[in-house]
Amino acid sequence: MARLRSSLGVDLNGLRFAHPVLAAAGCLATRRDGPGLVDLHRLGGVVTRTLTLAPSKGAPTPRAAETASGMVSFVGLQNPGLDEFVAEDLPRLRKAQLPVIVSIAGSSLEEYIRIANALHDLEGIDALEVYLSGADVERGGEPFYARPDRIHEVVGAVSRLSRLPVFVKLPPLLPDLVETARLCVRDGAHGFTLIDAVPALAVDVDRLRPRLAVPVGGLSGPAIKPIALGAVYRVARAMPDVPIMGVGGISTGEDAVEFLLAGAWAVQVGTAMLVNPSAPVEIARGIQAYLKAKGIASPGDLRGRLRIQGEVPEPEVVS
Amino acid sequence: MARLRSSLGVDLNGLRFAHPVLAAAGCLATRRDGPGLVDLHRLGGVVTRTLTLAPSKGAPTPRAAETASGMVSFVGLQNPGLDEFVAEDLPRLRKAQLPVIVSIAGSSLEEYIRIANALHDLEGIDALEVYLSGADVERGGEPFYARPDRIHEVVGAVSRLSRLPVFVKLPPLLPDLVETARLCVRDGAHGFTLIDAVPALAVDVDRLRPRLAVPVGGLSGPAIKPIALGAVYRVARAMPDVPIMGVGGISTGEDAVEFLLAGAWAVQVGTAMLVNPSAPVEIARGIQAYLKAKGIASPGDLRGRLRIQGEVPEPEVVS
Amino acid sequence: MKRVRAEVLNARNLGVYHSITIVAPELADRVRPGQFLSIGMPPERAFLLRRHFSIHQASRRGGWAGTLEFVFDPQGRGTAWLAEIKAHQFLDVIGPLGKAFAYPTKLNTCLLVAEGHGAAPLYFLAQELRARGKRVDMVVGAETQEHVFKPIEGKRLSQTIAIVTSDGSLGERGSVLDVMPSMLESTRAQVVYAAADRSTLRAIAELCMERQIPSQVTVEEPMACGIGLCFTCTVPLIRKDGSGYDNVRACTEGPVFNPARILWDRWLLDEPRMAPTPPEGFPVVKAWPG
Amino acid sequence: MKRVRAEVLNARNLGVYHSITIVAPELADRVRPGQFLSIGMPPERAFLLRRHFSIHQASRRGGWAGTLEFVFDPQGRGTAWLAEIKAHQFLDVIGPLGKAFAYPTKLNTCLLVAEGHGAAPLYFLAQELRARGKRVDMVVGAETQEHVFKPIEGKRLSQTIAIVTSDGSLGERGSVLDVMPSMLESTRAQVVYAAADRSTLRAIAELCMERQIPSQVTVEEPMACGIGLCFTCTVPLIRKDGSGYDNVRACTEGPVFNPARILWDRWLLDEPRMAPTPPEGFPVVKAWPG
Ligand SMILES: Cc1cc2nc3c(=O)[nH]c(=O)nc-3n(C[C@H](O)[C@H](O)[C@H](O)COP(=O)(O)OP(=O)(O)OC[C@H]3O[C@@H](n4cnc5c(N)ncnc54)[C@H](O)[C@@H]3O)c2cc1C
Ligand SMILES: Cc1cc2nc3c(=O)[nH]c(=O)nc-3n(C[C@H](O)[C@H](O)[C@H](O)COP(=O)(O)OP(=O)(O)OC[C@H]3O[C@@H](n4cnc5c(N)ncnc54)[C@H](O)[C@@H]3O)c2cc1C
Ligand SMILES: Cc1cc2nc3c(=O)[nH]c(=O)nc-3n(C[C@H](O)[C@H](O)[C@H](O)COP(=O)(O)O)c2cc1C
Ligand SMILES: Cc1cc2nc3c(=O)[nH]c(=O)nc-3n(C[C@H](O)[C@H](O)[C@H](O)COP(=O)(O)O)c2cc1C
Ligand code: FES
Ligand code: FES
Repeated sequence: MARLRSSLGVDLNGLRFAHPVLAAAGCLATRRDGPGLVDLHRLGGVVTRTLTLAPSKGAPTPRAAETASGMVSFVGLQNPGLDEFVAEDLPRLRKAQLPVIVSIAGSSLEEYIRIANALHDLEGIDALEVYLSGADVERGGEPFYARPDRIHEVVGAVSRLSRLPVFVKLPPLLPDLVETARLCVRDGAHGFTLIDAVPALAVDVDRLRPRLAVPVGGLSGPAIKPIALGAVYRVARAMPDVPIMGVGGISTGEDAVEFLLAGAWAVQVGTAMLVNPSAPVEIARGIQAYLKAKGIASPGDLRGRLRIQGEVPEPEVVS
Repeated sequence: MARLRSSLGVDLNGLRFAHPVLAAAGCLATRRDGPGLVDLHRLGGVVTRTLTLAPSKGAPTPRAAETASGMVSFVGLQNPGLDEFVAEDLPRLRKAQLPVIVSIAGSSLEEYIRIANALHDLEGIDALEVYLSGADVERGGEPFYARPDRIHEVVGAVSRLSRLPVFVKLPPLLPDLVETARLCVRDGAHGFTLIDAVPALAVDVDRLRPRLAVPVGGLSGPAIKPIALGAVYRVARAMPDVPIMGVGGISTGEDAVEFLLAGAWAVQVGTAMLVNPSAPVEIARGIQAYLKAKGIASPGDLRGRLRIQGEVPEPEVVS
Repeated sequence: MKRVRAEVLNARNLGVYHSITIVAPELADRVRPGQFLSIGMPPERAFLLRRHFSIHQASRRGGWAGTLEFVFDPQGRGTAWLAEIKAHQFLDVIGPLGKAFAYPTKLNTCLLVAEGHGAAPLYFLAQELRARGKRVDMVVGAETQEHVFKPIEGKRLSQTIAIVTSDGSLGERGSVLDVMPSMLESTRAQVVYAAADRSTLRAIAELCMERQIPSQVTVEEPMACGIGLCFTCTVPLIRKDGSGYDNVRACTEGPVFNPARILWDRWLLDEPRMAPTPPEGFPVVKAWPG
Repeated sequence: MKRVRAEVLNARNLGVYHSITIVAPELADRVRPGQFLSIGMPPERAFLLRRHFSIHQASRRGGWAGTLEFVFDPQGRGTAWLAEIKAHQFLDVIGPLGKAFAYPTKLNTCLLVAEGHGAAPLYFLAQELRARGKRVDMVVGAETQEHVFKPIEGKRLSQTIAIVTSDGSLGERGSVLDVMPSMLESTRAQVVYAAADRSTLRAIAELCMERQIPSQVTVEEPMACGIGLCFTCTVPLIRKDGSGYDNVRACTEGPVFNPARILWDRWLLDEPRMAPTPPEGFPVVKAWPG
């Protein structure tokens, strides 16, 4: 893949990846018995399973159910907690010598601040990704993203105190997605990860029960690709200079190219990697093949290349 | 289907359907050369293509693109306008003697008021469905649903002046979906239609262009079923006595049963009908077969039957 | 319009094309050239929309009575699946769909212009025209020799035929547009029928309008339902009285249109080359020659 | 763990079950009973997650050397597709996955308890135990005679065998739980292995704990990836020191577990019958008998 890397490098305003295909949060174990068939060295980078201060056991099972061209899952942020992550997972990731983005979550503003603080001057962390879909105990358990002012508080606090570039991971569930994104940039966000899994339910009609132990989980996989593309497109058009990592249903090089054309600077792969551990490498190869075929120099050159049809004046005479 | 009807009737707090499967808005032409293979007489009811005061030519083509287990489409509310609808389509629908729900949209509060006014005392209309995904010219073209206060204004005005039951069609793109729904009920809404197609983009990587003439369209089909189920479930749990029509990816009787279990009082079918014109009838049959197998008397009895697993106390000793 | 579960009688390759013949007596009697079929995709697939194909043959008599044939070149997932279909399997078919080509009553010499698989519906039309005692000449174009659909049958069906390929591997090198003027002269065509790419159709339309030759074209606007429900397949059509235009459904009011009535600037918006220029007024369109 | 494109050597029906034998020399040498395979689904389908199956046979010698066999009863879409697979087609296979059954070193008499397709991995285990000079007895249960997996082979592999069916169509009427006590007595089993429904596994676990018989069970928690990436397949496992429990991945730390360490009340939450009752403290679990 050496040759591949040379032509596929991307630069997200200072954050560089050898190629634009990363592992999405929560879809690549970083435990000792970790990535299995996924070849860490050939990833553009890794976003960790979302990390919380204290270890979390996560949700009861079943945690996943298959749906049309996708899956609904709720793992409940099971993670080893800050200390064990720093002691065990991080060193292992550093050995792999690839960019590491740590996804962080808190159940209160203070927890976000404490975890960001604890991480911001550690070796081997290249960026933070702020997860906002978790329950906000200070607001009766509604997700942090439910209120712009709350997003503002969290993103502002984390960005101010961390020297690391901060990516905000937003769900598509915001009518004023673009406005919220603008807000985050004013608060110091370096960029965005679009999108998080989409809240969804699957029902077992035989047993008259939700398929998951925690009824409403997150929909991921090819089914949501057009939704993710829509979110990336809208934010990228509004803020072309702000790095966006596109994520949602990407399983082929063509899928990734769709995101890069829509305005993403890099992409993340989740569900596809669960089904095909070599998906990230195949996707990077696919991007390279596409660039070659189109005679385009680098992934970054795809950004803004999407030809939008102008508004169409109605012919005057039309009654 | 006579026998079928007898056991499948539903009552949405006064609005009755012979069976709970309706045609979704925009997916069943009511023109002269209309419903083609769809047997109007065997539908539980019809939601019309969304109606505007003036005739609308809709968007340029292409208007539809296939995606994984779904399609992205943007028709742009092409419709004959109020006058022609009343003169031509409505009489045709009345002949079919089935419940008619007219979907209405405006580009301003005033337009909503005028169209609701014009319709509210016409024969042969059983309910209104308020479409909120259209551009709000008084708010720089953002969708009406983008602001709770705007939803409040529109739904309040329409509900106050119309004697017809008013269903509000909401997109899933609301972080505070449940709160918004509560607001609508306070404003006089009779019930909800969940969900509208999900904003989405499809990209043609060969031609470096969006697949649709208007880039961001609406995702529909099986892909969005879990998202729609999630929305229905959340609103139904919060307001069990408010009628909900579930819509999104329903193509089989089992799909419909998932919605009824999640809290829907009836369902609407769109994309599946485009692919299989007899889908609504097959779905109604499927519901009947399920009820029979489970020994459940009527579709309404499925509501609230979903067994939710209680919150799980952590064993004390856990460190 | 009927929906049937039709058995595949025959499925074979024709060069780059695939041909599928189905047993559908309920449909075969009524179909006319220019109409199309809608084929359902199999369950459990990630692609769910029906696919649409013009009717190439309808056999009403003889051993093949009650059968219909359509022809396609594999493009994407749906046609890739169809290309694997074998005889005796069954297809979910809706048809006949759409408006057919109109036959001229008085006029006699017809020029049929086809690109690629467009020849499939036009060969069917040629037969019907000849059965009505019309003279048929043809222009058949394609990228390469392999893409020329049934050249022998083309020759059999036409008084004179001009075959052109982009690479010159069969007939003259060039496009159907290059040979059309000379063919119009040599055949003294009074009516033109065309099935080709949109941009080619537009050029043909303009050529015919210049020369005041009535013409009909069949279009392939993507269709989500094919049966008039969804309005995704519209074509901007100028009103007869020139008072404006309407977006009409290609699946129901088409796919055959009088090209003089198509508002090309608007319809071809999605063609990169075409800039959206609002036309200065609409021509009042003559009715189809009675 | 390796991923291979494996040719199907043989695909056949066994009563209600399907058996597929693949050529996978890279995997065959290392597999042990209790481990499983992950099979990729075909492209363009609406169902995309891999499916998982315990290994029933691994042939290391003879004409079938380098082959692996797995067995399944068609349930839904994925196994329906697999049931159509024919010899010489290729499958996307990952394996061997998960932890295998541990063999007792000192103890000698083993009772294997299987329900339905659970017999597939246990027959494999029986062979390996006998190869190590252990005595093997079996309890094999199923709904009906057709659901009893390879009864002849079961008899061949065991000193004594009790077959039970829910409808009594073969062997005694009842469940494996009805005959287990008498089999434990008659065989003086020192070790128990089980592959069955969760609720049956729980009952077996309790029986063995009462009688202080070390046991191992294999579980079928749904798995999104099967290779340790996603943490969707966890089972609540009590820590060895009794200090609490952890949700461990069945695909990586399992699917074989010491049932004494499974926190059943929590794991079986999704079983309608079971109420979630917090257990009062955890037993300190004896290590597997060395
Ligand atoms: C009225 C009509 C008649 C047609 N007759 C023929 C024919 O006789 N022979 C033939 O080869 N083709 C014909 N086509 C085009 C044919 O429908 C498409 O080639 C086919 O749908 C492509 O499907 P796919 O799965 O291979 O491609 P995909 O790329 O998988 O299709 C994705 C989606 O786009 C639509 N689509 C893709 N290409 C086209 C296209 N060119 N036109 C319309 N929709 C498209 C498909 O229907 C599907 O909904 C006709 C189309 C129409 C509308
Ligand atoms: C470690 C392990 C070993 C297994 N060994 C065998 C075996 O040897 N023989 C056999 O017949 N079955 C076995 N199973 C169960 C088998 O994986 C499921 O029956 C199969 O996945 C069902 O897929 P489907 O497409 O038929 O059903 P669908 O209902 O279409 O499956 C939908 C989703 O649910 C999952 N799922 C459904 N049922 C089960 C289940 N019982 N267990 C786990 N996941 C499930 C599927 O994997 C898929 O992701 C095993 C499962 C695991 C985890
Ligand atoms: C099993 C699973 C676990 C996930 N865990 C996390 C997580 O811990 N944090 C997070 O931000 N996103 C998490 N996600 C969401 C993914 O990062 C990604 O945003 C989403 O799955 C869409 O991408 P995909 O379609 O490629 O999977 C998870 C997704 C899956 C399927
Ligand atoms: C072609 C098409 C046109 C539609 N037009 C409308 C419309 O005019 N008004 C409306 O409220 N919803 C419209 N919808 C959305 C549907 O009513 C429905 O909410 C959505 O498609 C999800 O349901 P489905 O998955 O069954 O199609 C349209 C959907 C499609 C596919
Ligand atoms: S394709 Fe649906 S109306 Fe023409
Ligand atoms: S199934 Fe993904 S970790 Fe076990």
